[in-house]
Amino acid sequence: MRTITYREAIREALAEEIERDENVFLIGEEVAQYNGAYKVTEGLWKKYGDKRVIDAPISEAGFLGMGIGASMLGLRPVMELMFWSFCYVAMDQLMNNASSVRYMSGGLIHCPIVVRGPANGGTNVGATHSHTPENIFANMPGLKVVCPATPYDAKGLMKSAIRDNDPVYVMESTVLYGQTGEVPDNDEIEGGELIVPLGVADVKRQGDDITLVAHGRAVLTCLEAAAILADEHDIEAEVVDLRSIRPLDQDTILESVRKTGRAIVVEENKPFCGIGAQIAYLIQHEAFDDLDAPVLRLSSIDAPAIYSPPVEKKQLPYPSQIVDKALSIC
Amino acid sequence: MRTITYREAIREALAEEIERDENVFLIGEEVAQYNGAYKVTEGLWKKYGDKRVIDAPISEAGFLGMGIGASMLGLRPVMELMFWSFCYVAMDQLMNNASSVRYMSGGLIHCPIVVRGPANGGTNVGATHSHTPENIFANMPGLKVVCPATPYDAKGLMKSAIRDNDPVYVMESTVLYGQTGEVPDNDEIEGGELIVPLGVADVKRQGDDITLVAHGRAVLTCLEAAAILADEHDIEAEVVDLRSIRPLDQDTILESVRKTGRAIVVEENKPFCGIGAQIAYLIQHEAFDDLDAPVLRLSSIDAPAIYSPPVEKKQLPYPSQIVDKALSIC
Amino acid sequence: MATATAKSSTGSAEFADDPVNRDLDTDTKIGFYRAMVRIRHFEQTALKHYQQEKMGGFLHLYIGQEAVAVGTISLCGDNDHIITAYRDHGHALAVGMSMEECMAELFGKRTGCSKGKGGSMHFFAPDKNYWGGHGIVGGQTPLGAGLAFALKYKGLKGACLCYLGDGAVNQGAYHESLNLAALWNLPVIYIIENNMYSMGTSQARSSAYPSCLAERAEGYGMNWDLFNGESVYEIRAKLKPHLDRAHDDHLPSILEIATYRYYGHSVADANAKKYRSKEEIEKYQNEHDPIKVWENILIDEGVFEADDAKEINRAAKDEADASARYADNSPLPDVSEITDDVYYEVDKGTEAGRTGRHFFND
Amino acid sequence: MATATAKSSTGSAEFADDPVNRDLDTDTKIGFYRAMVRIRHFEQTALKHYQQEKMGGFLHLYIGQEAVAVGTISLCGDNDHIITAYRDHGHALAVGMSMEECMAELFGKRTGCSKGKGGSMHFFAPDKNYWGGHGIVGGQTPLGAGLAFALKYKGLKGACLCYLGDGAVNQGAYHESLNLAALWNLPVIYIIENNMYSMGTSQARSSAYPSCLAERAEGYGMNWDLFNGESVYEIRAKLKPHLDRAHDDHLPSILEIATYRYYGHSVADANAKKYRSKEEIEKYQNEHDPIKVWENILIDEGVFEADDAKEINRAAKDEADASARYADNSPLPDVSEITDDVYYEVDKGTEAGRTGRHFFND
Ligand SMILES: Cc1ncc(C[n+]2csc(CCOP(=O)(O)OP(=O)(O)O)c2C)c(N)n1
Ligand SMILES: Cc1ncc(C[n+]2csc(CCOP(=O)(O)OP(=O)(O)O)c2C)c(N)n1
Ligand SMILES: [Mg+2]
Ligand SMILES: [Mg+2]
Repeated sequence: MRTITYREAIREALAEEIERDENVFLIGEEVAQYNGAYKVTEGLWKKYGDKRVIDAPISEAGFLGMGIGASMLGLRPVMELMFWSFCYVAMDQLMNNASSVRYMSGGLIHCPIVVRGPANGGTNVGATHSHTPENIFANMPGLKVVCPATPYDAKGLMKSAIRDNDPVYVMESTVLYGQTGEVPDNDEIEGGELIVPLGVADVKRQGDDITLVAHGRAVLTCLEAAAILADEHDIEAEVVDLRSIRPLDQDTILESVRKTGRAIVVEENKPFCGIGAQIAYLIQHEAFDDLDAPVLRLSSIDAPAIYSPPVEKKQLPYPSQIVDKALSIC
Repeated sequence: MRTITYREAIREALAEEIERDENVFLIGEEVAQYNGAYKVTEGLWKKYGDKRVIDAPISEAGFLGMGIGASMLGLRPVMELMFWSFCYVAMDQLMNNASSVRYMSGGLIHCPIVVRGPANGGTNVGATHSHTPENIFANMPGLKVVCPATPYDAKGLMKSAIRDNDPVYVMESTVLYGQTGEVPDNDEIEGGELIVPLGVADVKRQGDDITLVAHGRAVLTCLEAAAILADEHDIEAEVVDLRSIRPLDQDTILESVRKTGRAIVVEENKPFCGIGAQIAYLIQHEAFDDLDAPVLRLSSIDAPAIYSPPVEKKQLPYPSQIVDKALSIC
Repeated sequence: MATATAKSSTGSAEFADDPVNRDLDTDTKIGFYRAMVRIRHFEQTALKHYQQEKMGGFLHLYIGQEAVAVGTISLCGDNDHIITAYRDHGHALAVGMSMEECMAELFGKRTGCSKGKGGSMHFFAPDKNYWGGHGIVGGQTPLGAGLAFALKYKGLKGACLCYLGDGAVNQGAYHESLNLAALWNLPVIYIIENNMYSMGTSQARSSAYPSCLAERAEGYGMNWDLFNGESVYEIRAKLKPHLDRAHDDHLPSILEIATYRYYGHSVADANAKKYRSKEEIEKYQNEHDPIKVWENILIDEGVFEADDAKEINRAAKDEADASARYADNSPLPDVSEITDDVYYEVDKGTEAGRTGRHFFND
Repeated sequence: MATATAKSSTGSAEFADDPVNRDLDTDTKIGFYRAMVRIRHFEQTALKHYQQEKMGGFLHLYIGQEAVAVGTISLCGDNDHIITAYRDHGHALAVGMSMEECMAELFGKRTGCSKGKGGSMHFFAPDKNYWGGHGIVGGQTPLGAGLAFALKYKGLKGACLCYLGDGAVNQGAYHESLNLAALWNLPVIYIIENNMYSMGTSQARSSAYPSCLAERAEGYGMNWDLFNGESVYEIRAKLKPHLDRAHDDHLPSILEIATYRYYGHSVADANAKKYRSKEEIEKYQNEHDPIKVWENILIDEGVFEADDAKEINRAAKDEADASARYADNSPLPDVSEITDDVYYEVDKGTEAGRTGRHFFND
């Protein structure tokens, strides 16, 4: 199989979907002529032109709302937020119009949009640029939230997101853009296309002793921790990558926890009402009698993102913390 | 003691704080000449004039941001959102500037603002007007979130919020505005003022069999359910009113659960990553061995708020649902 | 760029000869009358039932502004689309929605246009190019630009009429929409229905402006106009060139139409008579009422007689009453239907709708 | 209302005789030179250390725009306040912040002006009336209105200078701020530092406008001006009447100042030479560089000689180097300090800070 970057994987998904469906177009700040602030859309404007790849002014409420309106008439905009952190200036469009126009119209209107961009800390860009709003959007029924951790998933999930007829918010990571991974060529795949459905978690590592549940970059952190646990402590951790936050693959989580009896939810989200809280609630609710210990979680340290580069590293979960937590209940 | 409405209780708090501190002023849409969309500020403009009670254009990002800027220079704006549902058009000001200006300045700048207004469903105003964003704001470190359930608490918490030197978001309820309750006259109180500190929960009903944790109007629903449980099922429920979501009085919750061994978190919040998830996580984490059953929760039905008046009643938690849940684990 | 005169009750006649008006046939002219009258009776009937607690939430009445929706929408063709704010009953009936589906929506019934899920602020009829009904002030303005964008993207010759209030012009999303519309030449016409108040706040207390609100268009190099909204003739005449430019050259515009609402901001607005004088309201009703203005024009022109007008009113009232009976007799949505219409994929039972958990009740 | 000429490299001299300039003493004039030179050397030194990975995140250089911060802030008195966006080093030094605290902030050190918590985009010095340093485009514009509001509320004679970029004018919050400022007469002066690009997007590709961006002020009945930002004299002369009106009558303005940035949008902007031609950049550097322009003026006036200028440059470079050593040798914040500076009440150990749980680590 080929090895490509997470960035390239997303780009392939975008290009394939632009070619497949004439209603698909990309819009966002600097996505066209500049090739994208993080080069995800590199080359696409050159290839597909002004109609399909559009540079927007710094007017997130304006152009995201515009995309929502256009989607009501059948277009399928894929809209880049240069950072998901900028969602707050467009929050009404994202939280009200996109989520509820279908509901408030009794199902008459659909909103097949994708909003995508990076949502992560860890790059020293400070409090206002390091938000991870997956919990906020997943709280709102009508929305779907996806957080791919690998190039394979990034490509497959993006294609599903674009074909989905509901609003899907894809949260990528600037830290992951350069990571490489195996992604099959289309002609290696049955059906000729890489599709990863929303709502299906992926067990990224098998293990019997403890379950680590994560999404996005935290999945890689968990895999590192799992390697240490196995090597140094003879503990086999199973790593469940949620991939999509809503819809959520609850069954895969529970199956794992029923086997291991222990769980830690690891996230780069802030802790209060974060994804970890929700998953922990679910696990104790659905698998109370299978639990040998309380469900633990590890989130980013509960403060706005600090700038100081060496210190910010410690604000986000790192492997030895997971190891310590695991040892405390294994 | 006097009996006054929740609305009057808030109004008293506002008036007292305007009189106490010349830096306190009110601003919001229709708060002055119109006396407030829900009459909370009735009479205040007449009494305190243009300087202290200000009508704003429909520019939430503008006037809330303006208040934040003014607070940096020492003013103490109390800003009304006609509905908290309109926070999304001002979300960047509320989530970035208010929460993080202190942090990003290394503690040099303070932001002593209060943003207040109703945040509730149940009045048939549909999806866009029925948001309960307490979980969203409490997720962000730097912010404080308060949800009073009674006139007494509404007055006391509002005064604490205005004196607090951090941004405090007070979420009231249009359903509660007309509810009455006992609120002492100032001359009945030692110190001459009613102050309810943030971060202190209130056990609104004692009981040994099960703990019901709630905030805002759900507290009243729990009290009704507790009465039914006692009358009809001989179950004594303890009702813990969180009052403030962040800071959170974890000790009072845990003390209760350690006694009862069972807990249901009841909220009008949406379930995914809502307050219920966070409290349930906390309880199972801190009191795992004291639990005789999984922590349950009851949230509003997971869809945008429906309009249809008789049906919306059923979208929000009601007493018999709590009773049924309680019976399932007692 | 604009004629800055408004509220001139006499000006109407001069527009009768405008090319867009002069060839109107009798049926069409009477049709405009009927359309306005139907809006008024629909709302008066709704109000009565609101007071009888047959509905809840807000009820923002359009009464007094009828000529704006009827006049502007009368020029719309197959590829012209409509979107507005929460004061949306007038536009809904003007695009051809039935009183029954609208009234049933107000009653919160399953037979409502939005199955009782949207209520007064959220009427929709995509099949009639009507995209609602939106509750957040200014929130519909980027959607309007988006409808226009989609028309242009698809190569259709059409425009979007996007209505907003005089108070809504101070929302950030509107400003962003104006810049996008002007920058990209999107065929959207923003129509400010200036009824002089946003709730209890007069225009002068909420907006800073040079001569009028539409003039802010200048800052984006956009076309604009300001005119009186009491006469269907004038509205049509003044809209036409902007609609043509939108159709032919994808040019956006802002049109500010002076109008007035007779009732409070919404039915719950107990102050409706405090922030405006009784005289102000009565002057409007007596001298500028769009239905009376049109009725007089039609009588003057000999198109119909006073009795015909009465008959049309009676029929509209009957229709409204019947719609209320229909609404009253319709079933409520079932509680189990609360989670329908949230996700397309779940509703349609697609593979994507069956994969993973979508709802978290429990 | 405005002189719509910009980028005229010759116009500078005529402003030397303006009342605001004509009595400037030698030290003050040299002080302006030193201030600009210090900004440039500070940033060049920062850039070097950025490339050596002594810092992370963004680094938006102000080089090329120095006269704007120095010229405008030179007119500020005790009750005038400053707030800007993320391209904030120039304003920080111009208000009197030390290179050490600024450089240490870039290095993420505890001795930084924000204790290493804010980084390049978040310099603050409330004691010098400097309110940052804000990362969200346009997000500072309501704060600027708020500072002005507070001045007026307190009865102080002062103004807020609120800077933003040419790309920021299309944010909704800015529009809302303009309306508030004009409606309530808030003494805020919005200064658009128009460097012709928002990242890689030229003004023409991001904004629709009549003659310029400041002209949008007309839509709010506000004063405005457009002028060249390469000469300190011109900037001072053109700002003065607006500052006076803010001080005397609480009147807001928009001033658009034509300028240019030499480097990329931020250091990470690999495209900096793709969306602009080499010629464009060089023409600017050769003909319009604000430091050279001012140096030439001072030499022409006989205020100093070329050698003095060199000496000032050398001293600034030394100061910058020393600040980098200081920064390098300073301690990092401790991990335990991550949760400091979140809540005032917790930091100060007040009763409110000790009641209830504030942090949820675990
Ligand atoms: C963002 C937002 N802020 C406030 C409101 C509450 N609100 C609803 S209508 C309204 C007044 C709007 O006035 P205008 O735009 O003039 O329209 P009109 O009601 O006169 O038709 C207000 C303040 C809202 N729905 N959305
Ligand atoms: C709301 C928001 N959207 C996007 C960005 C990313 N961004 C940062 S600076 C910038 C360009 C701003 O250009 P301009 O206003 O001209 O200022 P300049 O950088 O030229 O000083 C962009 C798009 C942001 N920080 N905030
Ligand atoms: Mg109005
Ligand atoms: Mg710029």
